[in-house]
Amino acid sequence: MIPLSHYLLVSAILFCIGTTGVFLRRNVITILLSIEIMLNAVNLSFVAFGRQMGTVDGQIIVFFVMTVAAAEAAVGLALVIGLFRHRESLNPDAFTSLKW
Amino acid sequence: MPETLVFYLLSGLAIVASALVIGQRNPMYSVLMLIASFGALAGLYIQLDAPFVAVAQIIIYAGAIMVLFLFVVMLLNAPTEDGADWDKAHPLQLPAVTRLGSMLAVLLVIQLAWALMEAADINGPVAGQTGAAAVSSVRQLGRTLFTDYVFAFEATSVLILVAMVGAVMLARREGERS
Amino acid sequence: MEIRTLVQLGIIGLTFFMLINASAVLVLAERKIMGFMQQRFGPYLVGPHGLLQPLADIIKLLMKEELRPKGADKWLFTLAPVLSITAAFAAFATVPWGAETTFFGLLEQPVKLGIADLNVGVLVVFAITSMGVYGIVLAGWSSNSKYSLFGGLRASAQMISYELSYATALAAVILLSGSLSLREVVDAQAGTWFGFIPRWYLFLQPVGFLIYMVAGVAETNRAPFDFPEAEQELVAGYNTEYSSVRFALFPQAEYINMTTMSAVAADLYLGGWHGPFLPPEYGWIWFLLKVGAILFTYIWVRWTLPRYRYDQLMRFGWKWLFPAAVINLIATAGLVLYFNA
Amino acid sequence: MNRALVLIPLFPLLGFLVNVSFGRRLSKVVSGGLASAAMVASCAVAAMAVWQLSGMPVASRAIEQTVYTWISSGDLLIDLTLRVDPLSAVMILVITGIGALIHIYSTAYMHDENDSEFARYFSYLNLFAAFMLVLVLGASFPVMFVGWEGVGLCSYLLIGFWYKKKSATDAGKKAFIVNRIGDYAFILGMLLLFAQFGTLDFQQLATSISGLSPEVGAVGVLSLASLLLFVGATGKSAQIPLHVWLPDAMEGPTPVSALIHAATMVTAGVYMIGRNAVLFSHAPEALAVVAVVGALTALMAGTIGLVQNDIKRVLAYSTVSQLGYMFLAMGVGAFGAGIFHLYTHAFFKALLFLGSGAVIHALHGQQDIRHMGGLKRDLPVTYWTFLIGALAIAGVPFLSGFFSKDEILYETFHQGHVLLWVVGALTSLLTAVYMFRLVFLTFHGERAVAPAEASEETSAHHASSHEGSHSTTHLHDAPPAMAFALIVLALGSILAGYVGVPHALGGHNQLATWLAPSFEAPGAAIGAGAGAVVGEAAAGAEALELTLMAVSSLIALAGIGLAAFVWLKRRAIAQAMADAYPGLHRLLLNKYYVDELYDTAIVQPIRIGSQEALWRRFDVGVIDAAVNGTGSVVAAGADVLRRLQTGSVRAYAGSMFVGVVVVLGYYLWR
Repeated sequence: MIPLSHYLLVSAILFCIGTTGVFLRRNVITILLSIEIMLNAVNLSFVAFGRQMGTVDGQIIVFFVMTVAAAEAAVGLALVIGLFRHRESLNPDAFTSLKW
Repeated sequence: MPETLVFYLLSGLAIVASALVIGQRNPMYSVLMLIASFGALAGLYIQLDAPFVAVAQIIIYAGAIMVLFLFVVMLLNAPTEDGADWDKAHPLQLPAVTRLGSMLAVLLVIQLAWALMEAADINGPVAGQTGAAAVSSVRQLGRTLFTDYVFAFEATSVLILVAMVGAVMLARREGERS
Repeated sequence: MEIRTLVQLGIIGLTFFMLINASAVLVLAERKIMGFMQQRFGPYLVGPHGLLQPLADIIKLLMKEELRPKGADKWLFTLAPVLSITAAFAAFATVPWGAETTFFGLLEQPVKLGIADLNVGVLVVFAITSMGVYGIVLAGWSSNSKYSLFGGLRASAQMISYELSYATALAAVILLSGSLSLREVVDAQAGTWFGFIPRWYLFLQPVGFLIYMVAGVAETNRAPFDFPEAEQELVAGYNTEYSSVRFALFPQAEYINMTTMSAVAADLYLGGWHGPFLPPEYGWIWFLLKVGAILFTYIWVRWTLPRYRYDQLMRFGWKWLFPAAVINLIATAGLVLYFNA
Repeated sequence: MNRALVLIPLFPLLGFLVNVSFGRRLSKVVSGGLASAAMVASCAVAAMAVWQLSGMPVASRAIEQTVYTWISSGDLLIDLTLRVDPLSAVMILVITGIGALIHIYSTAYMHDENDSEFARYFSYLNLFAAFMLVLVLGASFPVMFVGWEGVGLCSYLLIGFWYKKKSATDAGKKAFIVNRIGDYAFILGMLLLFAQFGTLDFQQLATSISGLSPEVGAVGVLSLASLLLFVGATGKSAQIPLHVWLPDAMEGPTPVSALIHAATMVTAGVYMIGRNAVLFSHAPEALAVVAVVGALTALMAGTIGLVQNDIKRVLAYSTVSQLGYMFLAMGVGAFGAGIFHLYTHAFFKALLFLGSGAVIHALHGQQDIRHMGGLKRDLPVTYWTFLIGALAIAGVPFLSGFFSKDEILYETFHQGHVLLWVVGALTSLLTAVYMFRLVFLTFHGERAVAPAEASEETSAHHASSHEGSHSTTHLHDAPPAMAFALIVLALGSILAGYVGVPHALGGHNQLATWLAPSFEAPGAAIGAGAGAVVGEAAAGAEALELTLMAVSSLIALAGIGLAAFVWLKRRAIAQAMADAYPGLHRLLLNKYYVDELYDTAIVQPIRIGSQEALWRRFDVGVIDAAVNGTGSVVAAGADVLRRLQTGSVRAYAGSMFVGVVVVLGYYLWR
């Protein structure tokens, strides 16, 4: 049998990967993807914990996370398209005009 | 034993795929790798007696969200990101900043590891106390979702609606009507 | 290795074999029917009445040279057809096509005709079919040609748009049967009303069935929704640049998808293998008949209706089909609530 | 029936809702008809209710309906309860009956308004009726207070109906503010009673009060409460010192003056005192105050009425003085008599107002009686009905006014308040005089067309937005709808009195006996209280009563004769008298300078105080400064903080990252 700790470890690793991606990549789309990775890492630990406690709550939280992810993807991608129309680039550092 | 083997295979696949998502510059490949990682995660969910979540993972993430990403990547004809020379001057590229960042990253990893150490009774088998039936029944899932979490559910629906409208408004060109 | 496992393997092999043949048969059938609808014979040279035509086609395709355009993405260009055919086959995995049988006492425990029986079977079918789009999209993108690219774009948008209506129609049926397992859905349709009307969900879900069919046509990229490969606009859409075996895989995947769609429709709406006059052991005959009828409808529709414009497709999908599906779902839920309470 | 009680106020309310929501789109016929229909319907229901009530045993004559629990907090539990007892029975009949008539009249009178104005008018009118009915049906102070405030609101809205006319809006505001003063006292009295007795339901109050001994010669809680309530009554019923709003209220459309400012609303105060008869009769000192104030008001208003020249103002002052009469009756403990007069007065005063309305309508807004005269020929219906009204109010024998007024005077005398009786008699003389001055100046003699009439007319014309191009020579009499109302009311003012024929004239004064239980604590022995004094004492005092009747009839006739002599024969005399006593004349003409007094004593100080101290100093100096200060502080802070917004997504992400690390670290270190 696989102990809970293994699942948590996997989820932790995935989360770190996602975080790294957010910081290292210079492409908005990839950054969004990295955020998806982080979300999924969290989902995994939710499901694992839920299984551990024998309740379905964990899975339900996962559904909510998925919904939020879907919304986030829709808006985020719409933003990406809009940005790409203005500056012919996807580099987040190209969109720094919104400051003091 | 097969179960453990499957677990290691799937989690390995998930980790490698995720690493590749951020490991190369072509967003197309990133998307595909992410899909692969999602597939592996779905497998893990099945191992955790959550078949419904697994299927939802495939349908929603792989089937819808990722297609959306793919669509956008193709629509913008995915320029592979411009090289590092662009932002030599960027403040975030200053050595001090990068050093601080890497230090923080190491710190986070340590903290996560520590947290895993701290957490109690996580070394027992995950499917220990309760039978699979308790968590795998879709009926049970639905009942809980529509009783205990009904408010959250409704709120989420509103969220979706808002997101939809927002996406439509954002994505259409200026001066374009309907 | 006891006999039961052997039988199971046999069933799997049989299903696989049937699916492969289905594509071949459908090619022929399509051409024949098209011929008749256009006042001509269709293929009739190869074999009696041109029955061996599919064979000839396959041989021809295998003999062709494999081309890969310059600047195409090596891996994805190869991966794409494999993906689509795999998805096509995998989708059928949870579709039951016959009642439980002991093969006339050959087994002491009855086996279920069908590969796997998951308690979320419907969703699995849905999930895997929704994966099918990747093959097309990747083919479109990887072959580095504007026609293919547009084909892929259209495919992805079309898929996302019509999956909604498709899933919503499914949900209504699931509400009625109260189960996500296809086999239970089918068994819920056994028997008749008043002794002569079969208890098919077709009669409880006429709107749902229509929506399912339309969405199914769109999902399988068949005319009048065959935008990814609209000959008149994009040379051949996503598979413009393909040739030989890789090319062959796409139409095959398309035909298998059709078959899966029809099989699921037969299970969900037409009572699967339940039907009069035949003992349950022979229920699969009913199943084949129903699937055949639906497939015929597919082909019929294709050669009857002209192709829409793309904006019309989107407007129809979002402004008519999806609302209709949602209303249908709500109405069904209300009725179920009313009659169960 | 006790289920359908709520319908009585509900019908007009529905009418209001419909008219206020869709009135803009409805044609005049529909909206007006709807409103009138609502009133008729509720009138029918009221009649049924009263019929059922009369069938009940005398001891327990009350129909109750608890609509729902309105307020429930701590030991304060207020149900929205409606109750019909003999007293409120009379009231609802008067309100719905006369209200319906006036609605019908208005359909003709307001016909020159455009559709939306028309609908607005009727929606207000219906709303008023609804609130008035709530007022009289309410079984407890709070419910009554809702109606009390509601009718105040409606009267404000209707006085200022022609809101384009500044005088109208001013009058509306004046009415509202003056009423506020009274309402404030009313609330205080209400709370005092609640603090004392822990309940606000009328019956329970009456029961618990009747247990106490009357506060003779002492001013205790009961007297205090009574006085406070009475102040409220003076506000609503235009008694000294809060009478000033009623004459100005004549800026509103005439039917409104008839319904609200003569027949129903202004009598609310009288009704309220009758409703709390037990309370008041336990506070004789307060009662004395009531009586004196009533008498004084009657006299003062009568004197003012002598010299006014605006037809509606004369009627307004006569209303004030008649109300004074009612309060006089209440004050001497003759509650039955007071309500009786209220009831008859509703008829003939409504009649008079509608008549004057007909005149004004005929003259396209001309209201100055000096420019009238000789209308007898052109407006026969109006003339005769108006005449009947005048006779009735003057107290000519065997018309309704005669019975009620005489009962009051008799009661006053009989209770031993001779002085008050003298005042009352004097007032009735004045009443006769000014009423017939009005009649003669308006309808008899020659039509005195003022030189400036044309211009005046057009101005008044536009002000009251009357359409139509009638020549001043040919006038048209009241149109059918108006005539109908006039005639019905005329019959009413003749016959209404006969429900209260005193025993002295061989009648049985049914009204008094009918009302008696309402002035008792529930279950008390009938005939022990003020209301039934008539019934008992009459036997002994018939002789006295007859003589008094003779006297007052003589007074009335004398007044009419005097008026006839002066204004038919020798108009010069009036002028001569005015010149003889210019001071007195001016004093009366300016209504004893009460308005001016209030203005200098109260309004100006408040205005100056608030302008100088509150606005210039406090508002600008303190509040605005605080607000602006906050703003500038925030701005200054933002100037510093906004530097953090680099606009670089990854910088933001980095800050989040730092936050995560810190928080996680904190939880781990613990």
